Amino acid sequence: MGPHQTPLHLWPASASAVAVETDYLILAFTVLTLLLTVPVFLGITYFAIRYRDGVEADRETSGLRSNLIEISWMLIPFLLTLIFFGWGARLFILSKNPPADAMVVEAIGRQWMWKFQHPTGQSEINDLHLPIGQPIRIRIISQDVIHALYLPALRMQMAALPDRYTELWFKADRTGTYRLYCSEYCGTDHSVMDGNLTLMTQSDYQHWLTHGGAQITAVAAGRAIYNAYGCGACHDAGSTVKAPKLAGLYGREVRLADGRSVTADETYLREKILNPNGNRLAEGYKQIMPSFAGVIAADDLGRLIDYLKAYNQAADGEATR
Amino acid sequence: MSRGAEAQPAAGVGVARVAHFATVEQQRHAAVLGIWAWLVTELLLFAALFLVALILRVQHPEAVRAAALHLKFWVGAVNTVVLICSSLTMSMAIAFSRMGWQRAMVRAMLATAALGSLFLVLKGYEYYADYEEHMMPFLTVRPYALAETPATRLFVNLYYVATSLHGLHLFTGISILLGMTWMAAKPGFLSRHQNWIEVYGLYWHFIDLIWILAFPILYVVNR
Amino acid sequence: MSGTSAIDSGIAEREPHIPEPTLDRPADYLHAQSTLRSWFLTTDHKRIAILYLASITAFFIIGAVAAGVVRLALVVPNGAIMTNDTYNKAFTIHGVVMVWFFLIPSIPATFGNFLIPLMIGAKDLAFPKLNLTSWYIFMAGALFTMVSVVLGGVDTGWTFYVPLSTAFSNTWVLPALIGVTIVGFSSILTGLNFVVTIHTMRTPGMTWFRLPIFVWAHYATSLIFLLATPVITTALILLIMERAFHIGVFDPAHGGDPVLFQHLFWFYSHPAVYIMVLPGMGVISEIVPAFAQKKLFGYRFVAYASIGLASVTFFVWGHHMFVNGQSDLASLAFSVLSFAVAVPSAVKVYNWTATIHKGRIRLDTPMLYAMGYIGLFVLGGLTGLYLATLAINQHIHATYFVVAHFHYIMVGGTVLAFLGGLHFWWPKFTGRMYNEAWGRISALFIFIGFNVTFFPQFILGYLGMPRRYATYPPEFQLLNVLSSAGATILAAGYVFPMIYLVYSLWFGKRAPANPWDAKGLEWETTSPPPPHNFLSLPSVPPVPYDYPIQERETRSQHR
Amino acid sequence: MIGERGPRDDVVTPLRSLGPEDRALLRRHLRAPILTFLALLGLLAVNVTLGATLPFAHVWVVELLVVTVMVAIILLVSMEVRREPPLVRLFAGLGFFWVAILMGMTLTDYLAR
Repeated sequence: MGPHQTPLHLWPASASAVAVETDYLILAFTVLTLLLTVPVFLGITYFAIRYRDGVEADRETSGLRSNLIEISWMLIPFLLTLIFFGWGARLFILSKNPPADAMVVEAIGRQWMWKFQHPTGQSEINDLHLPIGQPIRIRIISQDVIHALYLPALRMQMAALPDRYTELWFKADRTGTYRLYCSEYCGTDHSVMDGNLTLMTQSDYQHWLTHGGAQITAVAAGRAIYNAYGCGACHDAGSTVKAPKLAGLYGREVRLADGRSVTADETYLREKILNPNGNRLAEGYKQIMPSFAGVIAADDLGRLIDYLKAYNQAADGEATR
Repeated sequence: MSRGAEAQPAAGVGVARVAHFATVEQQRHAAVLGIWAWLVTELLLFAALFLVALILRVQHPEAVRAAALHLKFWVGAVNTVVLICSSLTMSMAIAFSRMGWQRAMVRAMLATAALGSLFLVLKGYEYYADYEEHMMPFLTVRPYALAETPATRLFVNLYYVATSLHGLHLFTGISILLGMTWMAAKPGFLSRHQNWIEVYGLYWHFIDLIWILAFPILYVVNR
Repeated sequence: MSGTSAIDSGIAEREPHIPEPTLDRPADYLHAQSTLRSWFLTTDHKRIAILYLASITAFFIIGAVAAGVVRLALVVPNGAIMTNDTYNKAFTIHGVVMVWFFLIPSIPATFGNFLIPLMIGAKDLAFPKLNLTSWYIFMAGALFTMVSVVLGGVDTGWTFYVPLSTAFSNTWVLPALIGVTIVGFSSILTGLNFVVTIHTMRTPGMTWFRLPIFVWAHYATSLIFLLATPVITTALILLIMERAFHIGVFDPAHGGDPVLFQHLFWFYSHPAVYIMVLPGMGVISEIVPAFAQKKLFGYRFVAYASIGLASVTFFVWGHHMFVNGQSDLASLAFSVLSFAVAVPSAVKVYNWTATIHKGRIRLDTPMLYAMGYIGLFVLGGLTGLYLATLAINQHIHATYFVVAHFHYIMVGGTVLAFLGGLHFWWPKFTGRMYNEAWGRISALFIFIGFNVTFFPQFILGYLGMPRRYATYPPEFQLLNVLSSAGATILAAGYVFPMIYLVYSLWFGKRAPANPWDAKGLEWETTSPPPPHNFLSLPSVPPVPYDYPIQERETRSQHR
Repeated sequence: MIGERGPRDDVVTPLRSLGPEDRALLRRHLRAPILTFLALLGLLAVNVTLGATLPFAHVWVVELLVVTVMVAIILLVSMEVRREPPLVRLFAGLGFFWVAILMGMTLTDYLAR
């Protein structure tokens, strides 16, 4: 989580030329804002003191042609701000026309996680690893409600709609780890639908794709699925629901309600998720868990089991986050 | 404000002033302006529904056509005729009220209410026929005839929302009209409240106008 | 609903029985009758205004408590204080109650109701019974929404975006939606009453260009009530049908388009911002000349600007949807049109400033609020232009920048104007003076507290903190704690007036008819006014804002 | 109370027993509503025929034009907008203008996606 831990920072990190230009745009706009407002603020304060009741002052008004004044303070600020419309529109149009050679990454939003798929087939949950120096197009869709993929370091966001694809594209030029968020309110766990955007050099990215990187994140991905499906609400140590705690479960002997005992292996876990109330109920528990057959996708189930295999008491899930 | 063909209202026809108005003219003016302001909001209320119909047509042209072909075109057409007739009787009621022919006015009002009720009866028949033909996709317990083209659901459901909202307006209108007819049958009504008839007439004509728009937008142009 | 709603029944032909005014002290509207029935069945616009004032104060307290819960939750980044669900319900209740049950009726239904007939020299609004009906409709809508809160709350946000609100939320969305739909009719009927009243009920001599800007602003607001509200009524009806019967029009699962709901929603909800802002501008346009003892600068331009704002605001709603999947053409069009809002807004602000120039300034409580208003409204307005700039919007849309921006408009604008107006007209409403020292102190608390609360949110937003986040990355904690600390100052600033204003009702000094030497027909009658407003027909001065100090040119025009 | 009644209040008269003055009055008052009624029925017949036969592609354009004329007749004649003062005309026009804003601005999105 390294780069974020400073207690107070006042300007967001930027990782692309467009982000830098957006910053210039807002800075220039702020200068104009100050030019338009500071005279008003100072004027109001000064007049309120200079012309306050009981103070001798020249109150004879100048009799300037008021229509001219009115029209000038109507139009001058407006025309000045229109410059910024033009500038903003130029950047906007740029952001809507990705170059033909852009690398396409798929993003799928669902309550409450992001799933990203690289063109080479690898996928990751909530976190996204991408190369710099290469235009990247993210094709975004949602499986349920409206979400929005927000990449502050690139000054970009775009809604994830349930019925059609949307896109955003960028060309990052600085490596580092940045935040990514869901920025369209999407229900209970909206605020945990976030992750890290890691920008890396082309060679690091290739290395990450082919080597360990994907493996490490498989567990993190499983953790995200564990959270997304709300498993922890019943199965975490702190839960008030009477359900078996899952930390360190993998590989242990489990006594079943009918007196048998089995080893909690991969098959057992898979069976318990898809058909929890079959004939393998654990001793001392009731049949209250809903079936996840048809609810959880096959690849997600695989990741979830991978996570449960790595989930032990000591780590308690947090280390993988 | 002078309304109607007669520059001078007939004898015994007029409006009694309510305390907080300075003049009768002011009071009449306020009533007419008030009903028009209300009708403007009604127009926008239905316009939003028509906009949704338009967007559905843009996004799912084939499904909307398939759904529109299942609407009871001829019932809709007859109902339009019924409402145009009721507009005539309402216009006649207004004319009689200006002439001071109170009994004729009451009869024209009753005819208007009857025609409005006939519209609702025909509408009810139409809904019943739709039900028989499995054209009620919002009923989860009943299979839907066009289930193989899911987007047709949207248009058919919108048709129910739009027509029932219009029907609700008509029902409210008939209730008020009957209540007013009951009062208007009493002696002296026209000398105190002649403008009620005028104001109410605007509302009635406007419900007609909404149907004149709704019939083609829902039934005709999507065929 | 009904065609005859525009007519009052003939039963009102009889004057209600009112005690004869005695020579030394005429019976005012507060004391004319005192039974509960005389309050709840009153058709006196002044009493109805007081009914509204009491109800919206109650809703303000509910909304403020919800805001307190939100700020409390955000003191820590990891959501340790409350669950995400509680947090989501708290900000939803805050939004729904504040927008629909406080901000939209706030100034129009209270001050507008009370003052428009007084300012135009009328005995009442055109349709007094309709006015009372509006209040009952308002309360019925509020009841539905409160039912949903009591049953367990709503978690969709006040925007009710589909398909979250229709197919996914498991909370009490339906009663909340029904409540909000009902309240819309109250707005429509109030707006209708105002439009008709301003057109038809002006006393002889009260021409359009002798009307106070307050009346112009309310006229413009009423047009928005009439032209925008029915569209959201339809949108909400479709939403209710969607949630109850799954009609599918907005539901992507059936081929519907969720963005269409956003169009219909913002067609109303952007103009609704001007329902909140314009009446506030009207209030400020009364306070500033009174406490500068100077004619409002550029009267006609300010009047036209009100109508201009009310019209332009209907062309800009798409700037809420730049990153929500609308077409690029629509985004470009809505963006450039949004910049046009700057024109009438600038007219107002510069004219207020010019009014203060060379006036005879008294810094009493209402004037402090007015000056605070101008500053905060300017900041809120200009940051709105940032959001209308396409490239900037792609970054700060749906972040705390937006939250800060619209709080500068709605709290810095509407609430400050509301409090300023409340202090300005309190003597007229109640016949009592409040404690001036406490008034100034709480105005200062509110101004400081507000800025400490909301300025950090501009920075948070630009840093990229999304709004509606129950938990947030730890690097944002410092600014969030600062914001929550400011909220406590702000809360104190709200509590003081509630205490000293209520205290003044019994122990305050009796107010004269015109404690501020202000101009306008409402100051020509007694404080509080008699039941039918004026004991004798008021005469209308030849120019509005007929204060001692006038611009030389305008004065010569009228000689 | 009798004095307050309209002149023909208590007369139930078949049409033919009306005097010539009354007939003239009736004709003057009812000419516009009846002509409107006939015009609306005629236009509706056109639209229903077009809708039932679908004689050519894009017939909806013609149908909408016919509807526009019908709406205009109701507004101007039945609702007497043509006789109203400018303010009422403005209100009536305002509503339709705002519908145009709603539709037009929304279509900038849908037709350009």
